[in-house]
Amino acid sequence: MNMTQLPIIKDVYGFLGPDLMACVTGLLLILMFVPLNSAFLVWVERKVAGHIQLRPGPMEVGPHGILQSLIDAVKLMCKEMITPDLADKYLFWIAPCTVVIPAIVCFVVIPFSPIMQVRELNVGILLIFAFSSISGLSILMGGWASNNKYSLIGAVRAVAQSIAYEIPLLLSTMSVIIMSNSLKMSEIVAAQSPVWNFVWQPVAAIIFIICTTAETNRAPFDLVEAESELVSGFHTEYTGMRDALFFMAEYTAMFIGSSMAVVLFFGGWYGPFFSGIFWFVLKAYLLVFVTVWIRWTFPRLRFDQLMNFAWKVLIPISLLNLLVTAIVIKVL
Amino acid sequence: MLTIKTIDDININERLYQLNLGPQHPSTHGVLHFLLTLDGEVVVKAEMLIGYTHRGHEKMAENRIYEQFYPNTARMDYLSGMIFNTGYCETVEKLCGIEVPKRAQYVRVITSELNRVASHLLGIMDFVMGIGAYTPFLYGWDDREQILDLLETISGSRLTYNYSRFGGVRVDVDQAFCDGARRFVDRLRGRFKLYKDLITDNIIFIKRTIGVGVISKDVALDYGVTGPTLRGSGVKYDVRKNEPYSSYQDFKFEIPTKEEGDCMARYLVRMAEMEQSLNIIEQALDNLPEGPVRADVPRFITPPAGDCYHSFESARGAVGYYIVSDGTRIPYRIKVRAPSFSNLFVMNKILPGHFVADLVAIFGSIDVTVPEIDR
Amino acid sequence: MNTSYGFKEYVKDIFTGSKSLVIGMGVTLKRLFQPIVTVQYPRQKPIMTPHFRGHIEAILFDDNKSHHCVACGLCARTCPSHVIKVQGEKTKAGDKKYGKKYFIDFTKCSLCGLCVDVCPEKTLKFSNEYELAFFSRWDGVMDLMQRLEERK
Amino acid sequence: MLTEGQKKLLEELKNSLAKSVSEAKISESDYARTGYHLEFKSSQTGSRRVAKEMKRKQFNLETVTAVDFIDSFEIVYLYFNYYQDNIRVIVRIRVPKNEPPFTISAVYPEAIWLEREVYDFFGIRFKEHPDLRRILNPDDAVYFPLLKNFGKTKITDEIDDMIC
Repeated sequence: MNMTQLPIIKDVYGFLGPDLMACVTGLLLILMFVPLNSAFLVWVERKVAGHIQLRPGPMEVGPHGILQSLIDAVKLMCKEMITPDLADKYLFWIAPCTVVIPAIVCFVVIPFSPIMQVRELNVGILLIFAFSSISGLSILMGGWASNNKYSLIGAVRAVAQSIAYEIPLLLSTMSVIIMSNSLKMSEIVAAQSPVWNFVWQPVAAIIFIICTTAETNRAPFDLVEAESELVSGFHTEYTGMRDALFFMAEYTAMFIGSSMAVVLFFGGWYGPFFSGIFWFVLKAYLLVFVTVWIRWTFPRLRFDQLMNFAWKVLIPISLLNLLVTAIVIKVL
Repeated sequence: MLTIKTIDDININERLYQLNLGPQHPSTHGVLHFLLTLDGEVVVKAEMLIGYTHRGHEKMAENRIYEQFYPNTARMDYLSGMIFNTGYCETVEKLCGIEVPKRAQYVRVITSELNRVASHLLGIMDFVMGIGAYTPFLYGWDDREQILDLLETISGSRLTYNYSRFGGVRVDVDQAFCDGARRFVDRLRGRFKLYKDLITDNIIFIKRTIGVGVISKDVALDYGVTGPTLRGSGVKYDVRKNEPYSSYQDFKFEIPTKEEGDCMARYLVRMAEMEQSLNIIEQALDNLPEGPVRADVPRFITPPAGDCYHSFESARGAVGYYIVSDGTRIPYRIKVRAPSFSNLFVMNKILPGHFVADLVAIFGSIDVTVPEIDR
Repeated sequence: MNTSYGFKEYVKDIFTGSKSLVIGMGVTLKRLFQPIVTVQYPRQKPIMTPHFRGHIEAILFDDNKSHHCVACGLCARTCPSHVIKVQGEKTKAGDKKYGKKYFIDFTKCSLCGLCVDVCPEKTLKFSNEYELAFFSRWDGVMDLMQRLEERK
Repeated sequence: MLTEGQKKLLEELKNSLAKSVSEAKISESDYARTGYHLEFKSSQTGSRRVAKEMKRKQFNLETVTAVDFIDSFEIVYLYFNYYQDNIRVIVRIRVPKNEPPFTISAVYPEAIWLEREVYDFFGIRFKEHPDLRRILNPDDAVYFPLLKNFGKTKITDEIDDMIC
């Protein structure tokens, strides 16, 4: 049955037009997908960590503990949200709210398949970079407002880190954009129909993955919440659902970073036999698995080494890569 | 007009702030309190506040007979309880002039070395976890678990063994234990490659540890540092070689030393020491003499009046028991020289100028146990 | 940190570093597919070794179908935590004393095993029980003689 | 059992120690029984002079402790030389309860904490100590736990009588 034949929907449809209708349904889907996805990723993380460490991970709730993170979410919702006495109350309250905004907004432009994209923007990549920078702001707000020295150190580290790593991130993205000549997500994917960009741009891809790991504050770049130094960094003072929101934002950012990498380097929805969405989600989750795998293998860098790594290794290499790409494209 | 301030014009005290690292903090194993004065993230001054787990073992000793003080010794350093127990027994035996059967001495060596390996594994893995790698930590615990299982089969306990007794050991070892120990030696030898791949060669680990927390030879000697920390600074001192006790003179083993004195050197010394311990265990198992495991000692010991100092090597350094006896069943005074106490104090000297993140690494590489410091 | 850090070292560091990281990731990936080593405790129960030190227990001897305790009180005296109380009784005048009640406050016991060592009649042993959680502190106070009766 | 080097070093030590602290009593002791080779006894003075002498001879401070003999304290310093000959020297300084000795922390920095510990438990205020505060006990404690009369009540005396 065609949806538009129902009278009420027909009215709304006629009034708002097909475009906005798609936006509303898409946003609702995103709002459903974001928490479930992060719950699933928490479970994946714990499972992978467990099996790497030769233990089973969560096993109690549901088959192989798959419902564990949902139960955890229920527990977190029941917990009291403590605001420290000397904290800046408003900023302390706003920070976890703002941190989820980029997590939701960025999904709007991600092309899961040729048809499954909420909104096609011709500056899609720019939008994602712009909004994901907000998370740095909210981390700073949360850390500052907590009025805790550990939180403050964590927040300051977060800002320095996100500034440093955004440069090689953008530079490595730049070389792909030069190749595909567009900022539109779907066109970038379409440009790699026979051969993935990864084949032409392996260096940029590796730099991109390293930088997204750093941008999302994952180990070995998790200095923001380095638990052996800073207890838990910027969210030391957060409890209950506010803490969970930070977690949700982190895991969603991880997924967004992986999907970006899939779009830019790993051929988006292209793949044999199955539909586009299957391949896209599979590739994204594989990349998420790689970040989880990295986290449970390596030690953490020290802060000055982290900065050195960004400025002395990643930025020169990505600049060089960009230069070579530009020359090659010009010459060919 | 813009006046440019030089570094000297800035009042440094305005920029400093204090940070309480501990007493409850994930990386101060146990309850240790660092009061740090920081400039940004760089430590300017560090002060260690200890005593949160002070239980008054030395006072307790003055109110109980020699046998009753025995379980306390393992509670001081819970990670090398076997060594502490054995050392206490040896001190009292020295004081009373009790001759311990050869087999008991060998069994003590085997169990002590197993305990040392367990303690080193935990120390190294805690250090690595402080740097941020969580997985090697659990691999190390997997190996350590084998030792604990092994020691449980003879002593019946996993941490506070209470296995040695005055004049020998409580239970004789059986064939199953010897086989298990041999299996463990083979297993751990095979695992060193894993640790090399995962930790020693890792570029992040190398960058985090080389040149960090350098304890020079002179500083180490002045501050009374002992154990792997001292050997990491290039001093060849091991009580097992210098003053052999409990038949350590019968075994061939090396004292690994490193000249650098940084975190990496201490880590490598511990790794090499584990290999040497495995050698000792193997030799002791090969030459395990027959005979009784316990000398004939009275039920309650009454040492002659006098005093006695006995030094032995725990996993953290040279421990000393100084016992003053007044000829009764109750010791007049027992003083424990805790190696961690001196090893920790040296951090006062070397911390300034390092990052907070380095503090965790240095603290992990020195490997102290807080209950031993606090006693 | 290192002042003499030339371009050669810089390039070399990048390559050896990446190689070491890849090796490390290989190690963990291999472990990912290995069987787990932990014991799933409430479902799988470990078997205790014969020397396991639980709380103490009176031994049931075959010759008199009971324990050999003579209530000498050595165990009570040697206990570092003073948690043992023994009460003896004589069956009839002039007969040997035997232990009627033997209380141990297990919550304060430090499991040193000195009482087992010191017992002249060798009537004490360690039990093999390890699930020793109680709902109240008084549940930790147990009468060994009564437990012996129950075991008979 | 003593090697040649040990004998030589012991002789040297005896001479130099006797020279620096004239009123002291120096005697060799049975290492196998007591764990130290040389015993140095003095009343009241000489801790710093001995420490300097020991430092010159490349000895290391193992520990500093005190024993409370009701009427006086005995401060015990243990020195050990592991560079060459494995000689352990025990230095006992008898001091009256009201007259503490000088600190040796200027010679051996390790002694800063060790003497703090001795102060913490015995109330011996080392003269010229740079940082004499409580270390293991609470900062506001008013007692010195390892004094023999601390915590003695009728009941503890009875228990002592019972177990002795």
